[in-house]
Amino acid sequence: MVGPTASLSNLSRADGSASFKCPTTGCSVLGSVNAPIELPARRDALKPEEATVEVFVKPGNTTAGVGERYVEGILRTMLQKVILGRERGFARRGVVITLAIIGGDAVERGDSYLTLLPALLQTALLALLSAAVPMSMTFSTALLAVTKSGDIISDPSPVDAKTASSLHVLAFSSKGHLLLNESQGRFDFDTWEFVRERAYSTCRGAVVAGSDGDIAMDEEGEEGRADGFIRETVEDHLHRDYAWKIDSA
Amino acid sequence: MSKEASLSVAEREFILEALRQDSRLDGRRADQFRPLNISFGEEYGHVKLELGKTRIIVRISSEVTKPRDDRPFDGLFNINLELSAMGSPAWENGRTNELEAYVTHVLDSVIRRSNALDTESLCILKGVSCWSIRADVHIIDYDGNITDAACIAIMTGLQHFRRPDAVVRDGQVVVYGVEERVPVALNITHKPLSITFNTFNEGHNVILDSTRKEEQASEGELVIGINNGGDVCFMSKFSGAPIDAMEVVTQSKVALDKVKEINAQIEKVMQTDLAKRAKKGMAEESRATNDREI
Amino acid sequence: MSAPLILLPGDEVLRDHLPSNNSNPLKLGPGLRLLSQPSSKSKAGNHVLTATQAGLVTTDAKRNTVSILSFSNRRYIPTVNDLVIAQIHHSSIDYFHCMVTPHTAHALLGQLSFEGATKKTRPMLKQGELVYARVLSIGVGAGAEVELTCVNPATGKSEPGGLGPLVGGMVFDVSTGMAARLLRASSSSSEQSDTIDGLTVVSELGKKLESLGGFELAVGRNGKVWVDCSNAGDSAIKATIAIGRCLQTTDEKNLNPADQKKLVTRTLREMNLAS
Amino acid sequence: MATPAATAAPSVPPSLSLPPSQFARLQPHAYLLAHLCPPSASNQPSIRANGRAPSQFRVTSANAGSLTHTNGSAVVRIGDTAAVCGVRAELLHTEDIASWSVSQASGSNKRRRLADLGGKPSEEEDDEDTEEDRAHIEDLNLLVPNLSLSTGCAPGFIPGAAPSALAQSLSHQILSLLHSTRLVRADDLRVWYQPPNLGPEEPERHNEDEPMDMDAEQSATAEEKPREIKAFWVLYIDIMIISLAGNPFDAAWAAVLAALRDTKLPKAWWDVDNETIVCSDSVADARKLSLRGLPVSSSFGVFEADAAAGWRAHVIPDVTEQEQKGKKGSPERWILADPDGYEEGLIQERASIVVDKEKDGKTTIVRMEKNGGWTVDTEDLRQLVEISGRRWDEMKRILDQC
Repeated sequence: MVGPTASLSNLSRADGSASFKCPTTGCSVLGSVNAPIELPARRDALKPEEATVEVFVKPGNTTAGVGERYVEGILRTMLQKVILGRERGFARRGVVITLAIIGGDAVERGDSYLTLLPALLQTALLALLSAAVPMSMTFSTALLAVTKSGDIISDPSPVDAKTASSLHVLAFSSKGHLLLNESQGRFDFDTWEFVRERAYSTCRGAVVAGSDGDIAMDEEGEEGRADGFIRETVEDHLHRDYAWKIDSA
Repeated sequence: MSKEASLSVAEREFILEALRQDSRLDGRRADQFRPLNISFGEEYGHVKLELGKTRIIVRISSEVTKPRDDRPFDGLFNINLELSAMGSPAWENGRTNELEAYVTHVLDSVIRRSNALDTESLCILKGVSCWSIRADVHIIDYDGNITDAACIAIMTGLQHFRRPDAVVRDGQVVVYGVEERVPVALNITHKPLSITFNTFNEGHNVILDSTRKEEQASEGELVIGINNGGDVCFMSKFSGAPIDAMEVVTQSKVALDKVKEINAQIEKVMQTDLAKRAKKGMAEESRATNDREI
Repeated sequence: MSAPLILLPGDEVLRDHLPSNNSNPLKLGPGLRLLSQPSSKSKAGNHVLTATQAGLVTTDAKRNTVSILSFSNRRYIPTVNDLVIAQIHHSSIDYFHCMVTPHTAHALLGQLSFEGATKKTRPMLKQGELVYARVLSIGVGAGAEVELTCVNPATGKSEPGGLGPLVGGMVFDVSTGMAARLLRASSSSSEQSDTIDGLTVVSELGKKLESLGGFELAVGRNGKVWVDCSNAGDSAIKATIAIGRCLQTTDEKNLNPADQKKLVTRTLREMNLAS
Repeated sequence: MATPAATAAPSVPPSLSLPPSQFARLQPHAYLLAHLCPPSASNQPSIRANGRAPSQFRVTSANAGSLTHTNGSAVVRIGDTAAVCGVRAELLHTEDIASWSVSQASGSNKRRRLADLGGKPSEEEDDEDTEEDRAHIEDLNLLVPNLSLSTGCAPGFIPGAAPSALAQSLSHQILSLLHSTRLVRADDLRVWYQPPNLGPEEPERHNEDEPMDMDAEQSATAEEKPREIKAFWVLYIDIMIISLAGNPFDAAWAAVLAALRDTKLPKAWWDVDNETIVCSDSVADARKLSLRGLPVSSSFGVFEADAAAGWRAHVIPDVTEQEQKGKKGSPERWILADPDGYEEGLIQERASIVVDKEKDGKTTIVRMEKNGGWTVDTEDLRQLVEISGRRWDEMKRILDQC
């Protein structure tokens, strides 16, 4: 299977930027971060002690609607928790995150945004790293579908996602916490527990044995794991940026 | 703060003085465009354009809708431009600004209202269904001259785009998937582009394709929309210092040469890309037949 | 030195990566913070150093500092003692209000914070003019204002660094990472080596343009470089453009020293400045 | 910490204390904490500042059919949060739907337009064939919810402002839940027409227009003409939050549910002579919607004892450490069901669960969300699902009575 691809700091005007492409959904997202900057129009809405996180999702070939406002809310709630908005220079300023969906199909009105959510979250994280916005931790995400016959598939294709009986997006912090869960469809709690276990291993590579006693997951290398992917992307970029320093050392 | 930070005195004076000596900061001649780089995404009509550090993505999309009641024979075509904080920190998300309104107006006039895309060819069934074509323009990096760059990107996208084939059978419109019937190119009547001129030093210096800093130091702007045949479809001397009337005539000639040059480049990259796609498509087809044989 | 250590936010900096000089307190650069371990099982007062930004850990054993080198395109955040190039936005009775980075709150520069300035001799700076200044304080708490100065408070002089209004010349934008490198390169004594922090472009330009009368350079940590070649007479404009292009190209393409030399030669030839 | 003690035992007020109402406003976090974690000396139980137990919902009431000019309506109050929902049905002729006359040729199963439904008369009985339901309701946008936070429902909602991000986001959540639960059946919204079998006259009429081909002759004589859909009912579901005191989604969704249960669509048929749809104005002819299940939403918020835990210079413990710690000692957080406005201001981490119960009493989760923090995980969610199940029983009783 072809993994996702990403690159960092590809824009020149924004303080930080990243692009992310997911081969299974065909969706590619470009993200930019401007921080810390003044948000003059919202001065009265700013929190005095912390940075205000603003997320803007721009669909590729339609006009933004209620679905975008909703997914922006999810992203903002989640990112606010990992951004250290009280670090020097950030209080009372804005962290403006703009995400444009530049490839793949648009989400139609009332459709679930869950299939795009992981790509949006990963792009936002990479762009925040690229802008050097202080954060307490990083995270990784997984999208899973449970089929009508009860199988769990990671990274379902758009067709699989549409016919699935339930869809789940989970995000785990770099310390293993469940940061986000968005589940939709019809399922029971036991199914969700399997989904969580599977998501944890795609995000962080688990050594947990299946509860029904079947094969224990092999401890894979960081390759293929969602958190390893983020780390590699950052390392590759920094190695290139600081070649003058690393080579001379 | 929806405006770019103003230039410092040093920058403004230097740019003006350099122009007096026929020099630009990036070493270009006055009538020279920055390196133009056009590439395509996976889908038809997905254009990535770089003009120096200005970068634009255009996506063309189509869907079947009902035509307007007063134009039952016409399809729909819209250009959609929204400036977001991605292109420049000066632009606020979700708020329109003057630049957005101005550029939208120019693009609309040069491309849509000059009927570059033949909307009558988008009609499927009179008064019942037609194609609606939509061009979404994303400015992802702003370093001046987004009008010309967006124009080039949209026109490239329209020429590159392929919509699904549709036929009317027994009053039913049948839309064919891309894998069933070769998708159809849009009907382009002519290829207009806009060329923006900026003037400096009381009209002594006129340059093309200004960067953001040059735009800020400029005293006036002239936009000419013109096609390969030399038909002017748009002309705007919107604001700033006055320009000698004869200058407009001479610059129209410059614009014509530029448009021809750029259109030739568009044609070249497009043919290369389409040839590549055809080759890939053939390879896939032969693979499919091989699979069947096995 | 071991393999380069690249951290992500939340990663711990292990002790063996820190300078082992125990006599001085360890100084932390940006991108790091010291966290106390609240867990009761370990000893009280146990501290852990963690990263808050993604970057390369660098240590300076001499000055006993540790910091994170992050992405070079990031926005500048004022830090005390940094040299910056600020642009006057407007002035009030006591202060000049200056722009250090676009779209952030203005920094304050006292009307009298210049060498030898009195009520009568203070410079009358207008909107858009530039000053080379040092960050004096960044304030505390929310809504803190950054204050700049063009004079060394200890000596009353504009030294070191040649603080004060920048007249004429041209400013070029570079990344904040490049600005930091240029500053380090210019502060080290030039006799040591031509290449400092992987940069040779400035000394190369200096050699090649010496015949034209040389040039003046002021680097602001906020990603600005001021260049003045007024000694070069008729070639002043061209020389300035050449310097700007060399610096920006080196920055954008992340050139190595050999390519920097080639770039300088090529650019000067293109501009007809080759001596 | 003299003040919390004072609120706990107001009979002996120390001289320098604040009245509880002021303390609540000045130090909201400490105030709520003092209630949930009373000093062990005073034998106060742990209780929320509003007097509820952590897993207790506010008093809920529902009243259906309160608006006369709608096809269905309801008012739901959960504590001081009140939502009104009105359902208005409008007819949409198939000839006005641009995509109706379009059929995708085979192969692309992405968006199946089922234009020739009449060809499969079996689908009517087949309840499980929900794909067509989905296609009609979602692709043709037959359900149009719109939520507004009315002026003055809470301080800060001023007249004339554009729909807030919160209102837009709630609208989307309601629409998305209507779609994913498939609550409304597409067949309830279809207006069918059965062309009469004209017998031998028909071929003659055809002959006048065009020469008959074999196919048409066969189909005309073989069996009666297939039924066709002439129009759809579009349901405009307008929700107004008239008072916002926390947890708007549960109230809004309950109002939508109650209003849809109340909705009656008039009998409608195709009038061949006038080529239009005619509706009966007799109340007796109107029929109710047959909804699929009864999904009930329950929202929760997490109140953390240490308000500053997120940014304080402490190491955020790993999951494993956290688990070890959680087992001993006092809880450092409380999961509060149905948070009110005061509590919402002190909460970052939230969870929202929508469940339905089948006839055998088995709980099915329809939606489960958690966001904004890192304390809630599997064990908590399991408990929350249980609480949501109990809430379902309660809501069913309330909705059945209204």
